[in-house]
Amino acid sequence: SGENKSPGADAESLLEIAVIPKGTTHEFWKSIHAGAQQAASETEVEILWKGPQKEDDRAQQITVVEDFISRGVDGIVLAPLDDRALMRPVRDALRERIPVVIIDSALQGEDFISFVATDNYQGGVLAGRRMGELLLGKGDIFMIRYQAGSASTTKREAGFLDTVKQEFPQINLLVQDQYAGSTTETAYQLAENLLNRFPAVEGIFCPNESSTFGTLRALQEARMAGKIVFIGFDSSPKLVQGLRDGHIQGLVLQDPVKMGYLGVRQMVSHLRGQPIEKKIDTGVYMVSKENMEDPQMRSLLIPELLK
Amino acid sequence: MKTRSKILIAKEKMKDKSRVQMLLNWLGPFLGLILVLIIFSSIPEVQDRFLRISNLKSVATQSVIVALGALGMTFVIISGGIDLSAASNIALASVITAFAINAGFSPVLALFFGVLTGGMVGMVNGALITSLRLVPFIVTLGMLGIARGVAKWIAGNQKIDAPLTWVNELMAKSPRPSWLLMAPGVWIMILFAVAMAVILRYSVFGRHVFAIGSNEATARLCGIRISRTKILVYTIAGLFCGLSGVMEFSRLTVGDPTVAVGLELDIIAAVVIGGGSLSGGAGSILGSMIGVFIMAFLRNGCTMMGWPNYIQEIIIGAIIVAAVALDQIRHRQAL
Amino acid sequence: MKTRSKILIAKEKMKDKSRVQMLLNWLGPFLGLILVLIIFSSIPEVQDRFLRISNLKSVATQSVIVALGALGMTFVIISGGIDLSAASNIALASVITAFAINAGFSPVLALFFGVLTGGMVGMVNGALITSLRLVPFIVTLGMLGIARGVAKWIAGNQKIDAPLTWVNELMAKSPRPSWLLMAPGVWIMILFAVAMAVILRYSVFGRHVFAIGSNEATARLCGIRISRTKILVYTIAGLFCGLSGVMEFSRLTVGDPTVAVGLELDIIAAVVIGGGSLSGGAGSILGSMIGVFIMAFLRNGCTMMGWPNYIQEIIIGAIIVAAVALDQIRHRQAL
Amino acid sequence: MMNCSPPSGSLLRMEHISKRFGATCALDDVDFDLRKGEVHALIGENGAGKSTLVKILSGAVAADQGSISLEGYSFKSSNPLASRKQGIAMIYQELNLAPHLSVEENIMLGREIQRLGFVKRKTMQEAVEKALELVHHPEIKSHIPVKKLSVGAKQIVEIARALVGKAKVLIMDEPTSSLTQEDTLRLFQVIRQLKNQGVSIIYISHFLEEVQKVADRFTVLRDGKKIHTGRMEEISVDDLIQMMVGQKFVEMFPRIDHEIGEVVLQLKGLKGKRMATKVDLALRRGEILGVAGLIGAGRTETLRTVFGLDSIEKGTIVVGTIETDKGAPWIRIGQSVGLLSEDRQEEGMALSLSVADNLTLSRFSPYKKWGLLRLKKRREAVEFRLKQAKIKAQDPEQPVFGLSGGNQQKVALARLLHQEADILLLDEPTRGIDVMSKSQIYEWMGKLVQQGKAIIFVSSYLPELLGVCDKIAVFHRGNLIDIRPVPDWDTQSIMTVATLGRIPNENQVENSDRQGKDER
Ligand SMILES: Nc1ncnc2c1ncn2[C@@H]1O[C@H](COP(=O)(O)OP(=O)(O)OP(=O)(O)O)[C@@H](O)[C@H]1O
Ligand SMILES: Nc1ncnc2c1ncn2[C@@H]1O[C@H](COP(=O)(O)OP(=O)(O)OP(=O)(O)O)[C@@H](O)[C@H]1O
Ligand SMILES: [Mg+2]
Ligand SMILES: [Mg+2]
Repeated sequence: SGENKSPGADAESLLEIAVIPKGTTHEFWKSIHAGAQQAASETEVEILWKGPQKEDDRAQQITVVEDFISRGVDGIVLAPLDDRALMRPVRDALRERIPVVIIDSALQGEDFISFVATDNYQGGVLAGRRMGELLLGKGDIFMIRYQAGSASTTKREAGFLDTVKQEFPQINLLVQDQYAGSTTETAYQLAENLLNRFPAVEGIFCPNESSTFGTLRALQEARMAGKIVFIGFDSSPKLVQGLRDGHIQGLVLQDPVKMGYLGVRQMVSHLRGQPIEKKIDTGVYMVSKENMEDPQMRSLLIPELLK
Repeated sequence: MKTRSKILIAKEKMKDKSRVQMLLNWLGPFLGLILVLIIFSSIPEVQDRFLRISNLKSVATQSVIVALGALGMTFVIISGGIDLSAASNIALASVITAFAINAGFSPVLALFFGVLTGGMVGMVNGALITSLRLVPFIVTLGMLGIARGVAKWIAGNQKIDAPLTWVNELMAKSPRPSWLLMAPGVWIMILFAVAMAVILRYSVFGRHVFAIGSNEATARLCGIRISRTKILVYTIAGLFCGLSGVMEFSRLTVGDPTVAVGLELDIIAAVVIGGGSLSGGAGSILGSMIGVFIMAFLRNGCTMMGWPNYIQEIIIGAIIVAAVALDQIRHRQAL
Repeated sequence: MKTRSKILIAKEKMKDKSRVQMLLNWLGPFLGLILVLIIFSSIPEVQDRFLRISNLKSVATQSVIVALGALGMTFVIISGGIDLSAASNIALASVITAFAINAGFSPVLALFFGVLTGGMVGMVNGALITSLRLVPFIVTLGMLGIARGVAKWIAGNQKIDAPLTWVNELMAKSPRPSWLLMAPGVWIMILFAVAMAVILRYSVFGRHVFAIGSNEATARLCGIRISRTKILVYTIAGLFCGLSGVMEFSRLTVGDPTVAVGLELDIIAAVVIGGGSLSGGAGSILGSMIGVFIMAFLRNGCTMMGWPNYIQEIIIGAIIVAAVALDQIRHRQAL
Repeated sequence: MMNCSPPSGSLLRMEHISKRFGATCALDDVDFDLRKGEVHALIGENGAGKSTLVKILSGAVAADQGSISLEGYSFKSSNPLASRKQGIAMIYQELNLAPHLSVEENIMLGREIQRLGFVKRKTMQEAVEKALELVHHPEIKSHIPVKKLSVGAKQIVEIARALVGKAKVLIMDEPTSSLTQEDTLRLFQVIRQLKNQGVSIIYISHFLEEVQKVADRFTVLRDGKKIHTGRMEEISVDDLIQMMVGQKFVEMFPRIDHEIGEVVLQLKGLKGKRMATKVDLALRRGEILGVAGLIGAGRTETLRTVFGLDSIEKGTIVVGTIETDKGAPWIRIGQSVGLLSEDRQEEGMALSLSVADNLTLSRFSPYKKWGLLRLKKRREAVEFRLKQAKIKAQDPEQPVFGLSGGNQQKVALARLLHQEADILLLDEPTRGIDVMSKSQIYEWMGKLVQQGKAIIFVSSYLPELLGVCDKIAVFHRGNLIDIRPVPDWDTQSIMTVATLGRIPNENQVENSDRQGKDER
């Protein structure tokens, strides 16, 4: 089953690389897709972009990996939903001599050729520091969690919590184990209900795009946006607008375009027999109203490729 | 003499009893809701906050989307059907509305398109169910996937950003002309609820819906045009989903194709909690609205309590069963 | 002479026709599945890969979880009920299994605990439905929340990592003793499918399940113990969810409380596609299994094609309707 | 309430039985006893409480008060299973079958012959075939689903079910309401056999001649109270009726003069989807056309095709002046045609809806104003109709399932009257209706045709056909064999045509005339 695996054996047919995100509808994954596409057009390979049908469903992601193995793609770039559950399908791929590059989140074991990701924990730490600084080290805050079982956001939440607890002991967490759920609407309702209960809150942190946006809407609706410190994660046009309006005091950004881009680049290099790096960190950044016009931050906030 | 006074006393007692009975009967449908309200109003931690006007307003606004969906679903369920595509339809309508506004249509037109899309999806449901004679479960399950897929397709798998217009004011908790007190969406919901309740109880169409759900063969025998009535029922359900989608867009200010996943179960649950029978022939608008508010207050109260989500899930699950069981016991006693 | 030969020819034709008819009848239930297989086998891009043994093995393994759930659900639906808690129950069982292995129990015991948990949840469903005389929709909707909440609670809102044991081999696509050819889980599924088909068709219990679903009042008047039978039905459904949960754990190698959200609709859909009637009295194990495979092959084919998810959603939605419509038309012709 | 030594011969004793449904008192301090090996008839008007009494015995309904003893032992029947274990079998008035299950599965339901939990199909099949043989209907195939059977065939299955078990007490609640005379006679043979085997039978029927022939003793109920128990030989039908209704009964078939006019409904070579062959038929204004035939003769199918419930395959229907080969119930109702279904449970009634809804379902127009119903006006109209038809209902808003079988049937009829149709298709309209009410229905029919309406009257009860019709058509295996004016028919000739499908020659008719007259 390895006939079309060796590079250059069949010059006519393009290399086929499956890129498997954790979901397909968040802005974050759109950026990864854009990066992957850029890499694909540069290196003249074909990418198959396909996530689990239900956002963040481990079992379905395993199914997608298996189905691409069945299809016999040349390589798989995978953002694993679970550092453990995806090990077996990745090993199955290896057995079929399909190389795997891991992006975004970690996978246990050594069955992949490269790991391209951000340090999510570090992202949480950045958010915690900004929160502490803006609140001058004291105040009542919420941390709204994303969804039970989601590894990357759990890390961000942990980074935030650890930082706040260690560096700003006078900050009081009113809420820290409420989950926003996977859609904007559920996040909106949660934030609304929480604000009704604790109208005197001074700071809020959300660990991903959908929860950030839902909370932003609730703040705007409650006429509290801009009056409290609100720190979110990831970017989308509405969030950029929020930042500009002063409704959001900070967004932790990753570089998803780069992540997607490098993930595919690494894979192609490997397939073409070129040397690759085993681990690449694409970095996290804190964007605020002050630095949002910096060219680098601008490109992170509004990835060109999305246009 | 003696017997006569006995009869009199018995009659007096009957009167008393019947007064209590009447009160209970009148309160009957509300029992579950009252239970939920009492529970949260008696927990010291939240009691002062729970019954505040502003919280009630929040709950009302949060309920609009499910409530509008439930209005149509009540008709569908009474007619013996089910509409699993409701939630997808809401998402599709919200995307269409955002898309239309973005494309430069006037907000009124956009709203109209959103509602119409919902209605069309519903009509297709109805047409497939009656023409292919398929069970509603299958047709609307298929439509669940199709509508969601189309929504994502149109939106390009993203949220559609649309400029703010007055449509977005529909679900503002603090409405612009402040004498409105509640979001316009809440008023719209109340208006439609009353209208649909009247239609269900007093219109010929409403009676036909009940008859079809109770016994389709009898309904046919009595000259009711089953196909036409059913298509109308699903179209109405679709139109309400469309309106609900517009409200969803209004609330989120973006058209989000992934919104409301799984909401169909909430909508159906609200109707069933409110006395709707999945085998048809029973249900009421008032009941469904109470069902909606039971669920909304439960969610609201649990969140305010700050309980972890898993506890919330457990408690909500338990109270749904308890509320319906209570209603059941009341009914049994009434017989 | 001439007429005679004509008659002979006519007779021959009749025979032919009846043979075709017989073939069609025999193939009947498989028509939908065949349709799906033909579609994907004729798309040049995947055709050579689609029908490969290794892909069939993948699909078989992927189907195990839904299939096991559908076995129990078939009984529930035939009895006129519904089990919305199936997917939550699967998640709970997977968490319990992982938890037990982590706690140092032997894999056999852990498996046993997982299945038992499922069975207990099912029994509680059945007991509530019969004792409180509530509709199954409400009870199992409540249980949907409760089981999911408990699963998250036990798992502490995280997935549970458990050391690898032979339990995890149950769903390995390339099983250890290679003469097994398919994952042990697939064999278990086949075994149970045959067993349950036999029970449904040939056992007294199976008949009673049909009778209850077809006409509960009649069943009661004929002296069938409704409560006992129903509790048994839900317990069986629960046990299969438990087993399915164990398989889910085996596949994921972790106990995940958030797994299988919304899977209950897939399971119910498989049963309904396979001819199960939500109003009870109709359904078969073979049909349900075909329903499971229709959905699994559809997903598999669409993924292999690399179509975007929204296209996949649309296509799956449309084909579900088409497959059932086909079946419907066949049935109508047979009448 | 112990009862240690029963009076001699008394197998079953019910004492001081009372039962209320809400405000309705269905039974009020009723005593009843049944001897070994007797046939005990239970008679009374619709809603008198007959079904309720026997349902208490079978465990389907729990009594509020009273005691039951069986063979001297106090016996509390809490559920059907307990009663069945005591050897009490029952044929319910409302057909009580699981539609998806086969004939065999239905008959053996709850008493499957099993080994290790698995059914012994063969053995059961034989038992079922034997039972069907006993009621002379071996042609009912034991493997077909019951929902495909006609109402008459279903009733046969129901009877067969009661026969397979070894019962001590067999309760039959209107077992012959959908049966033809032939089948009824066969049932009586079976009852006699059982009696000889020592089985005690409680027999409920509104056919008093039938009751008189088969029963040893009788008990009359009126408004939930026991009026009298006595020996059958010692009483006449007229006295029975007097006891039932508390007044003198005048005339069974009141003849009302009516004029027959032009053709209003014509079937031209009509063949429906489920009809065996083509049917030609004409119905005139002011005419009652009776239709006779055996079970499955195709009478119901013909009516359904005319009404548009089954699709037309060949031929046409002329309603008034409009000829058509298509139809749907709403079109027919628009043409002022109305149908009363023989199957009131599956098709005739929306059981969970109110009496008012059921009664007005086919015509809301009188109460409509701006698309909305004026419920008060409707309520008054319905109350009037209920009183007029002497329907025992507490309240127009009461769900129909709370009415007794006969009263449900009356609601179905009242709907047809309310619809004010010009052409009425009545399929077994008097099914389960008491003698007085029947006579009232015949009177209605007479008045309707007097007003220039036309009626097709399908019935399996020949005396009523002979009593009220102008013409009678006889079906045999889907074929319309013959139509003749009533004076040219008699019981015997109808039966001959219905069973053999041939028109007997004249002298045969005359010969059998006298025998035929006293069959029922
Ligand atoms: N389930 C019920 N709910 C309310 N009322 C009932 C119920 N069943 C019977 N009744 C009432 O009890 C009374 C007696 O009914 P029952 O069925 O015993 O009459 P019946 O003598 O069998 O009449 P029929 O000859 O019409 O069958 C009726 O007035 C009926 O309305
Ligand atoms: N004994 C039987 N076995 C199988 N099918 C039967 C039997 N009797 C009737 N049927 C079904 O009933 C249909 C014709 O019955 P139909 O109801 O038209 O007759 P009917 O004269 O009205 O008799 P009934 O008194 O039973 O209503 C047939 O097409 C057949 O499907
Ligand atoms: Mg009765
Ligand atoms: Mg008939």
